[in-house]
Amino acid sequence: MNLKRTLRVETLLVALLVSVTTLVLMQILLNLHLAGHSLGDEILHINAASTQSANAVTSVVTYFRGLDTLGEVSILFLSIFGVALHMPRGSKNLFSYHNTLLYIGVSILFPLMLLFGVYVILHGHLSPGGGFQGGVIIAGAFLLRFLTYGDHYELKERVVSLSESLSGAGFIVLGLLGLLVGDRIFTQILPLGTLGELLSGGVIELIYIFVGLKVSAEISLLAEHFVKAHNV
Amino acid sequence: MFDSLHPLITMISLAIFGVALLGVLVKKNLFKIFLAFSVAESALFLFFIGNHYTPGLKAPIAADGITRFDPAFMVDPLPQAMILTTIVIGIAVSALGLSMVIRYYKLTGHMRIDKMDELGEEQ
Amino acid sequence: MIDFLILSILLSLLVASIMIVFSEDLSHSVITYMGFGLGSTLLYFLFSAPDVALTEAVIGAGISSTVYLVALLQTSVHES
Amino acid sequence: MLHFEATLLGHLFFGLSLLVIVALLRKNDGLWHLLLLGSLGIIFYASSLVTLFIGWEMMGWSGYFILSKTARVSTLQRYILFNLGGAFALLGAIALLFSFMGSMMLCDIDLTLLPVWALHSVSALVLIAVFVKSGIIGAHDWVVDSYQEASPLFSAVLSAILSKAGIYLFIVLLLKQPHDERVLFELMAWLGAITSVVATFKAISQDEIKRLLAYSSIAQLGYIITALSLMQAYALEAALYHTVIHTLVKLLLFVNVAAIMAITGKERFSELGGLLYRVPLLFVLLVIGIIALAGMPLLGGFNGKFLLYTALLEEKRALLLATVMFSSASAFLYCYKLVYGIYLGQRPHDESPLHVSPKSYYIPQLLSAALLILLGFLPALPTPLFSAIGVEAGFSALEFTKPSILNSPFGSFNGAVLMSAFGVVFVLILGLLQRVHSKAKAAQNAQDISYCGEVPKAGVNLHFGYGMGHELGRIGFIAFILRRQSRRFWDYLNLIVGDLSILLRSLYALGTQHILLLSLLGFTLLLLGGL
Amino acid sequence: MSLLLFILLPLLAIFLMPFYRAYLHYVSTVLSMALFGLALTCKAALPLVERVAVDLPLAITFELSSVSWLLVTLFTLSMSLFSLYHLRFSSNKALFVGTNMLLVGVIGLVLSRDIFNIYIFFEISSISAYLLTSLNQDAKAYGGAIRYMIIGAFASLFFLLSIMLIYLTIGVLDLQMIAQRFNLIDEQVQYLILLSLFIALGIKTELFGLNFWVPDVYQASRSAVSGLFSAMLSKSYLFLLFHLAYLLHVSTSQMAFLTLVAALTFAVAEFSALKSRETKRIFAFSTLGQIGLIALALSYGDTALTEAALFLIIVHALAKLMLFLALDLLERRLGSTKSEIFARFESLFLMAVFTVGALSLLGIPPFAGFAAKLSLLKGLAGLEAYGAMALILTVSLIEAAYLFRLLSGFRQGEQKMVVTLSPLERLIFGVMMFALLLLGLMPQPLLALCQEAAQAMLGGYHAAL
Repeated sequence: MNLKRTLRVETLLVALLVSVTTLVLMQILLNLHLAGHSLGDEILHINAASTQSANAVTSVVTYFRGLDTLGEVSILFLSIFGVALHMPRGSKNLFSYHNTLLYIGVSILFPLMLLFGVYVILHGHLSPGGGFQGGVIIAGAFLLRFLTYGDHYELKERVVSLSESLSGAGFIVLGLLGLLVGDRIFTQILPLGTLGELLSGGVIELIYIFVGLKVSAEISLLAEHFVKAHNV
Repeated sequence: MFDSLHPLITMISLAIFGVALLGVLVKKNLFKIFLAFSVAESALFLFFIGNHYTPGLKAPIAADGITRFDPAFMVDPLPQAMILTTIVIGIAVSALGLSMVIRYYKLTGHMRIDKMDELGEEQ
Repeated sequence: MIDFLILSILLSLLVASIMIVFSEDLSHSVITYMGFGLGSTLLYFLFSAPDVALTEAVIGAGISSTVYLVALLQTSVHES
Repeated sequence: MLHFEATLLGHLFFGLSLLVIVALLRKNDGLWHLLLLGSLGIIFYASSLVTLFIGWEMMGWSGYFILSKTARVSTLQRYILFNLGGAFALLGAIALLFSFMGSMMLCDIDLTLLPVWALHSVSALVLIAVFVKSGIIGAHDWVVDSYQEASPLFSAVLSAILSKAGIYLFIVLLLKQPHDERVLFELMAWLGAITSVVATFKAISQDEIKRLLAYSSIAQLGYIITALSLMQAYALEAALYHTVIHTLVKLLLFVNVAAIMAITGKERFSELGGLLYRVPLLFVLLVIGIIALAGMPLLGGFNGKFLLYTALLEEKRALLLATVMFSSASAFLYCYKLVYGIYLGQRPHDESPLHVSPKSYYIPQLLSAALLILLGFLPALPTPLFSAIGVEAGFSALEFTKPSILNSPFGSFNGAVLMSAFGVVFVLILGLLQRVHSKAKAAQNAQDISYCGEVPKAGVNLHFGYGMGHELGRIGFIAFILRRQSRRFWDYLNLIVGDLSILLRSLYALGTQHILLLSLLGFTLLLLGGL
Repeated sequence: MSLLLFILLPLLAIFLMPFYRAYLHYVSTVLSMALFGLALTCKAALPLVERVAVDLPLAITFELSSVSWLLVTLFTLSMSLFSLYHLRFSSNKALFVGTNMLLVGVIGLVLSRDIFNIYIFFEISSISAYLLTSLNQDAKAYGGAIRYMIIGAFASLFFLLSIMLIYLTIGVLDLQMIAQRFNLIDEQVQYLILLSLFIALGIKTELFGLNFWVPDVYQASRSAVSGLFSAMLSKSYLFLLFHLAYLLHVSTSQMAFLTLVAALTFAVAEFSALKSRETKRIFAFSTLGQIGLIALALSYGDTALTEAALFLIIVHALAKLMLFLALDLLERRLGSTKSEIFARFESLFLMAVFTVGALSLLGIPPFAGFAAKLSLLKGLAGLEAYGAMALILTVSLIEAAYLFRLLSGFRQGEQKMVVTLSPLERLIFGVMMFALLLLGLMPQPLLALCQEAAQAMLGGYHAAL
């Protein structure tokens, strides 16, 4: 490290400011009185009754605050749309190794990862994980293929965009169905089932499937656009 | 051994936040700046999740013999859900930002924030 | 015991953050950032937040790595 | 939003506007002129402050768009900034009034209810609007350039009508002042008087005809402002009378000059001269105009001044009277320059062909000349209207027995008799001139007509009108006046504001990290300050 | 009928994009007009409150009060005009996604009553704004977008910090409930939360000290997009900032601080525009100035002034959108946005558009800006805030100087390019000009709506003072 360059006067002044800020923040936050009773406690109380989902975080993400998740998915969509716009897909893959060992390894790993991803999605209401995590795992499987298969492998654009589009629409339609069937948007419209079983949690399962599908499509697309970046 | 973990978590995560903020303010490389933002966000997450954790409390998941949801022995699920959402948003923003930086680099040949002078009165 | 574990991970995260921000070589920063992600995954897990931990893990493995490394490949490794 | 009410005052002002604008209406600017007329109608018939302000602003910007066809950008900027400055001052006064009166209606306004500071503020703000519109010295910068660069006919509108809106505004808003709080109006009286003196000398030293007329217009409005500031029955009578006369005179003069410019294509005294025998009718009309302008005891022009002097005498303002009389007397000089520079003397050497002036130029001139002559014969003819307006404003009614006699506590004169005598003399002089013309011969070189020690150069058109006013620069205090230019102050202000702007603008050129740094600094300081 | 339709319908349209790729401009137009119609039909049922999925305290609450109705109507109207203007161009995916997401974001910002949900919409609107800024895909656009993004990320850090503190100390996310328990928590933390919110929202609201990036971003974006930023984005944050301020009952001195900041925003921005030669930057400065003016009015927490401010929001959004759209038209034909272009085109209609827009911005009768400025001044006079009145009038003169300098460009220049407008463009601009004139001559109906909205917006704030 070149000390002279790193420790310029300006840098030192900024460091002083930042440390003052941090210290003041610390001084306030160290004496923080946490709320005795919070929304989360409320959720834990009614979770079993209203969702029958074994994973309380999942019920929050998909049911109590399903709208936030819809927003999150939209943001992901938006930024990956932006990535696709700014980095148009080229034909050349950045990683072209032609390594047979890797090739075989990935061929074996790919279905396993897909399966694992589907498992994580489907068990989102029972164990840690869910649509988002599972979706990324599935996309990871495709990423591995990009890394090994070189220029030849590409996603079928139509399939990706359709699954992305339909899953997003499905999420919204599910929300709107709540208005038609129940009395408000994003409400439970399916039987809740029993806590701890695969088919429980009502709409939670469905929402996570949609989210998983959408996230996997989007992240795969992101991976493809980054890996096959067109040289402008 | 400590009264509570919270002061430590608060102090160290704020320190990380400060370091990241310093990076945002003094580093001239756009890539570095986006990295620093990610670190700053992570520091906030650690602060938030850490402050909602009390040793001994379990994850809010009914499994492994736990069948009843009770705030007395489970941590608050809401912050976790919030952070989950925020992490995704954070990475989405970073990806978009980096794609812009890459494109900008290809257009101009640099990615230094102090050399970005395309805009202004004279242009 | 768990307190010490948390404390040591936190401290190493602090060190990692300093390295991320102040290393001159961008590839060092990125690799350290991945380590940072790993550390925070562990921490989330210790904080009884397995969902967040899983998310952080898959993001670190699946997205961050791709995005940051490709960005490095496409631009320049050195800071200036 | 719009509330209207018909008042005598409104009728008077709107009647004048209608006269001027209809007389000057042309096809190519018709729409804008009608908009202008409409906005004047809104002003003069408004019964609420908001309505009045709407008309005021519309007048400002419709004038801008007419002016924008001929004027330079800097002139346009000056026009709109001064006018908007006045308008915003008026808006401030309106808001202030509203905060105390709780009503926007003109009839609800009672200045006596205001606390002293508010009264002074309102008065000052309204006075700014009035001064800007009438071009009182200091705020006159826009007037001269705009008049000069406007199309000749629009200059007539500007001078004859738009400058009077300020007078109307004053009468409507400020005339009913509580008696003991009139400090500001002492200042106003003197500003008016000084304006008339300064503008008169400035007018004399101008070479462009329209600039001369512009300064003359400023000087005349100075009299009106002085009259208004006295807030007294005779003074109001004088102000209104002078307003009418000035409207007619400026209509006549500007159209006359417009005709000359249409005929010759020139607009400087140094390029004109000797047009008497080419366009004798224009000459006669101009003479009528300047007689009225100079306030010689005939042709209506004197009547307003007579009432003003009366008012000043009644108020025992000797010094003010002296100043007004001084400037009134000096006004003869530029009137003389106007006649001589254009019509008398000798045609310039580089004689370019003359165009035929369109007949339409004669109609407004004849009209206003006829009215001026009528007012000369019957000076007290409009006084019942003015008195009625005065009564509306709360002054005692003034008695005028016969239309032909204008009387005051200090004397009276019979217009009919005077005019008859004057008519005879005028015809005699005209005849004499006709005689002289047949014996006149052209000067062979410049030396023939130069004296006073001036050394003429070849190629310079020398006659009495040319260069007149230069010599004023040698008289101490007049030279002092002529050297002062408020423009320098405004230009300096412009410069300062521009520099400030560029300085402040550099904030918006800050680098990204500096912006973040500032935000963080703010955050930290506020955090430290608030704890 | 559900309030979420305002959010779900555009999102649905965006997600289903692959099915009508070639007709996006039509979809956008129909959608925004449908939403506008939907907003109009909601008027009778105000105020509407809707809770998503469950009941309080867990639910995310959406509220269509008179004030958010006013803003939603404004946003959908602006969006309709924007998409109508773009009907002439071919279907553009990026524009479609960006603008509709922006619409989702700003509508969400004014409807949502849940702080974390607001954060989501905060991010949606920011990211779509970054995307829209980079639409031109040249170095300029990316320079602006990256700059915007860094500053936006900074703002979102502070927003996150405040949300976390709120949840840590109060334990709820619903705004109403936060407001109820806000003064029970430690004063230092209260102050820290308010300050972080101020930094985060102040950056987005473009207040002085936090707004130095704005002209660059406007300059980097397409003119029409800048119009949307000006009409929708900054307005939604203005609402949010002051809604929170009223709701959390900030103290009188803190409100006075906001007044000061707003006055500085107004004065400094207007001064800075004076010598600028780049029309987009000039309009950006003017937007900043107007935002300062609106914030100034809102910072008094007075019904009459809030009414005036809401009126000004609407009028300014319309006028600025019109100006920016007209500038976009010129930019497409002449390839530049320097102020010299005003001397290089010939079109009576466009000249009228610019004139009406500028006069309305200036608050010159008979255009709508005057009615706004008048009610603003009346309100200030009612509060005896004479200093603010003097400031507004003085600075307006500066504003006049640069706007009229732009307008005076019309009459210079020799070789002029004749710009013809299509009938649709004439219709759009004609309607906007007519609206500005009509609102100027007959402001009472809208003012009445604004008054209702002002009472809804202030809520119980008055009682606290």
